[in-house]
Amino acid sequence: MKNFRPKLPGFLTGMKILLFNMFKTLSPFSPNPNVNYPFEKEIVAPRARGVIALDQEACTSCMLCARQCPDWCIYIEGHKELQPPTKPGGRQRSRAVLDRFDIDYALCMYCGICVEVCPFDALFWTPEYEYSEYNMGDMLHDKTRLDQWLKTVPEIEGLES
Amino acid sequence: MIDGSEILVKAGIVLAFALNGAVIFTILDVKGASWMQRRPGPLHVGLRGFIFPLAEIIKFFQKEDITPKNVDTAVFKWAPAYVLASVFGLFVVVPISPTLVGSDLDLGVFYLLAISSLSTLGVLTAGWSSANKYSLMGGIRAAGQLIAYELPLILSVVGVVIQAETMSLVGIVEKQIEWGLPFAISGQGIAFIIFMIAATAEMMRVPFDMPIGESELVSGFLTEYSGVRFLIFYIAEYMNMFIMCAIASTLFLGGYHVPLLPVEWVNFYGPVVLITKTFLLGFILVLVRWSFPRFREDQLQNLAWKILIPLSLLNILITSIMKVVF
Amino acid sequence: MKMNLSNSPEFVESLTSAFPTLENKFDTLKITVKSSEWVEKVSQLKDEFNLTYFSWLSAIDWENEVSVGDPPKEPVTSHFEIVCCLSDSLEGNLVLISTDIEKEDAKIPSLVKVFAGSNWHEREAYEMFGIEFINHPNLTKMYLPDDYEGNPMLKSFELISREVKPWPGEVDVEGMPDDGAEENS
Amino acid sequence: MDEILNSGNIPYVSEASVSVEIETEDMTLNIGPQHPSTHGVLRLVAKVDGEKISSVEPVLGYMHRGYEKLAEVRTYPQITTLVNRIDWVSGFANEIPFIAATEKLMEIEAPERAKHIRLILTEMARIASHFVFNGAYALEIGALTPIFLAMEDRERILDLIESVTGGRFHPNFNRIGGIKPAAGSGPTTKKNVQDLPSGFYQETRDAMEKVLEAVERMEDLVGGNEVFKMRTKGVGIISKELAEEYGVSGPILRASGVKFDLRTQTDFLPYDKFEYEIPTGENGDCYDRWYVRLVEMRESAKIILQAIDSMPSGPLQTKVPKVIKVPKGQSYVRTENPKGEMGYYIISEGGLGPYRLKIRTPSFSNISILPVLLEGQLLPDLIAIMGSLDFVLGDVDR
Repeated sequence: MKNFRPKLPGFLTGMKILLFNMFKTLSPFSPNPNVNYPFEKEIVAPRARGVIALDQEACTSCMLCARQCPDWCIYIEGHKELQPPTKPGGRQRSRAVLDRFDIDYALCMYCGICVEVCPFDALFWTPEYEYSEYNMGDMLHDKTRLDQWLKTVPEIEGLES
Repeated sequence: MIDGSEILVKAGIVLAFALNGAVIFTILDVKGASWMQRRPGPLHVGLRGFIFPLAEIIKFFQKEDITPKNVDTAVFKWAPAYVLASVFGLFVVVPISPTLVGSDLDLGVFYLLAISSLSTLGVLTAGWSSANKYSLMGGIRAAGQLIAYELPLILSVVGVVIQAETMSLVGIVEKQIEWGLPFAISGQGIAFIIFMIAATAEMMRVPFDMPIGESELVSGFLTEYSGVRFLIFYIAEYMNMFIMCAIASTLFLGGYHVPLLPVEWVNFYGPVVLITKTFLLGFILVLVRWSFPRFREDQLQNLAWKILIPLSLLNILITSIMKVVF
Repeated sequence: MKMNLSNSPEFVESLTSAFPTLENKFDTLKITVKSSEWVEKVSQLKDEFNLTYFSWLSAIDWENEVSVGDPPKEPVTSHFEIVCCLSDSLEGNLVLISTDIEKEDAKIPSLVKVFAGSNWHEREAYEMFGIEFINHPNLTKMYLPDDYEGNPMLKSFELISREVKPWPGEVDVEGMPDDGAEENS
Repeated sequence: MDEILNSGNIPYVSEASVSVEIETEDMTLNIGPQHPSTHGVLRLVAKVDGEKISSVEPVLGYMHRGYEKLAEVRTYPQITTLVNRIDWVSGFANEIPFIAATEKLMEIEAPERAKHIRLILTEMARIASHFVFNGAYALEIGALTPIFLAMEDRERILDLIESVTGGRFHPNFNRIGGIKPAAGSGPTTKKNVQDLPSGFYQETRDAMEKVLEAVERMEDLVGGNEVFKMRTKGVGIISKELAEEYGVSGPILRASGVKFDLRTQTDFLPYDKFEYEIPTGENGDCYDRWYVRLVEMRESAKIILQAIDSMPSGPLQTKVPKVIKVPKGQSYVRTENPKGEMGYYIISEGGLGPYRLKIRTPSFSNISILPVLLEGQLLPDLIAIMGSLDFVLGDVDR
């Protein structure tokens, strides 16, 4: 059908496209490509790398993520503590307890090396993206704040064949 | 003896009519553009964004009006005034209905074309005086373009004047009522197209917006202006668009008359008809603005001198021959 | 799509005959030539082997004591190695040609006569390594501000930001609080 | 109408010259770092005689981040995350040559499925990058609408990339030896395999249909317009010899008539399994460069559709040691980045990171012809020619 239509001069086809666009935007049936941000929120892909969540119990402060981070933006301090023996009469075992675990999101480039390298499942990605601050200092999230992000971690979704 | 109050009242009406026209055409341009580009356009101002020109006017009033240091201050400060004056002057003559007109000069068309060439002066002085290489280039480009497109503008109107045998705008519309058909259909079709192209060039709208070519000259002669002076340029641009569409519909599309409607009530439906015609032309200009790229200035000059002027001369020739024959 | 893999065998033979020093490891052809015949060898490659496409030119700073990254495996005499990559824009054969110059007053004739495109690449090498290119049209700084002294890509040029900020990985988990029995009050 | 318009206008040198030779001195015009159409922070010091440019001297370095120095203090996995920030418009396509060079040095090969996924994401990056070019180039010539339509279509492609890799611009999805196998290396995250999410095939097919529609609409809206043709035909002609001598690559070289596409050379991506044709232009002017990129978008969409149908199953990454040490050796690999030929020359001494990494970026050589090309052009032509070279400053300054 396309080549049947007499070829309109170039600029008229351009105007025709614009006119159809205008009716498409005004008609309530066609999907609206824009998201009216402050009022409607965009649904982000579950795998989106928004922010890193920390599970404090799982973290044994093994410092792997701090060493692998290319931007040097993870700061960890921990100390060892004696644990009550698991079996009665067993030896008291020492366990490393986390004092400080800060991620400086002003430096972080969201590459995800720390989440991949962590052998104890302490770090997860969450598609949360609304944590901007007015001054750069607040971009340093301490471990309690990172723990709050844990609630927004999406569960593992289905995969293609 | 003309008493002062009548003039004041008329000036007030013309001012209100012009400002409203500019505001409505800003809405048409910006909202129309956003719908054409699949986006909602200004939304949060009020009434779903339709009173945003009001917000702009207030915004520009509270903005600081900077006059850069080594600028030729006197000329720099008065440049917007020339452009606004030239556009205001045009409103006097356009008839909304046979009685509702600023003053029905019998040299109407001659007055129109004389006043409209004053804006070239304003644009050139703005570009020249704001001591910035980009505005200088914008100003000189504007001068070249506006002068080049004065000629086709005038020559295309000469055809209409010959056919209507009068220069007064009300007379031209009466002639079209008498002929039954607006001039654009009866004989002046080419002149209408030439007039519209030349008017777009006068308004420096997109296919001809070399002087404010944002991607090259940042914003041409407007670069150094801010605050109220930029607002004056901004409103003058849209007022110019409104009045050019009004003149085009008066000269070519039958002014305040539609062929089928009875002539007696012309005083009542006259303004509505003229406004709708102006809106139609305005919408076409908006459509053209958002679908065309920009001419290079030597192509622009070629278009004016090598195509539009010969065509309009040809049109005058044909009209005068037809005048003699009928 | 027909796959015409680069460096077809007969091209490699014709190269090895002309350039004995050719090595073909990790399917990258690399020829090393003496620095005296640098321009002449490059133009020979351009004319005889139809390698008319100038891909890039850069330099490598071979150094033993290194203030950035880790030093080379076996000790190496400290010198500059200039590498130029040429290719042919139809079959896609790709050849690296390199030469060594000593570091003190590093001088090498410029290739601008043979390939006009090498102008910017040589300016970059001049700025980053301090290598002098003889009769180069305008050998000036390209990236760095004019008053910047020192050549950043030299191995001796250390990264200050890394000295100023301590490495977060340094900190280790402190020992048990009651290592010594006496202070667990 | 075109011939009358252009009759007085010699194709590439405009004829608007002053007849009587008044002794005028050139004005130096700084098309400075902050300028609406220099694609980032490039500064051109142009000597301008009225509107005609007598000489142009680009000043670079406003975006120099020192990638080659950074690479010397980083390990190989860290460089893969760093490297897609060079040409941020086509994020995924930058990682491929570096990963291929490392895999060649370590003599390992990515599994079939990983190669297919890499190919699909590279072609998506190409479509996204060409969409940005299409919209931005029309904006520079003066048409204000195509940029919005291009951005809207590009949004679908970026959502697809985000649903697979997690990042829109910087996917970080390539690992040495394949693609990112799992979300982490802990007991539970190891099971969270990062294969393609469910429903990906159907979404991609719909997106590719929309891309083909968008390409056709862009051709009518932008290419069909007579004013666009007048502004770009015969402007900024790059001859074959000039292009080859300056190392110009990619769509610009093909627009000058050289039928050379690096995709036929890449043996580590399965391009040989798919049917696609390589568009070339005749006389290498701005219009041909615009047209070649438009057709390339259509070809990429076709490749993706074929790749989706013939997607093999299998592992995502081969056996790779936990700490990656690359044996001593040198290797140079180049691939067809949307902007041209992008290559990495890795000189490794067997350490954790490379001893020296040379990054060959397409835009650096592409704009090295600007001083030669812009002699005697008009100012609006300078903007049109620079726009048609489609460069990104991150690529130029590294």
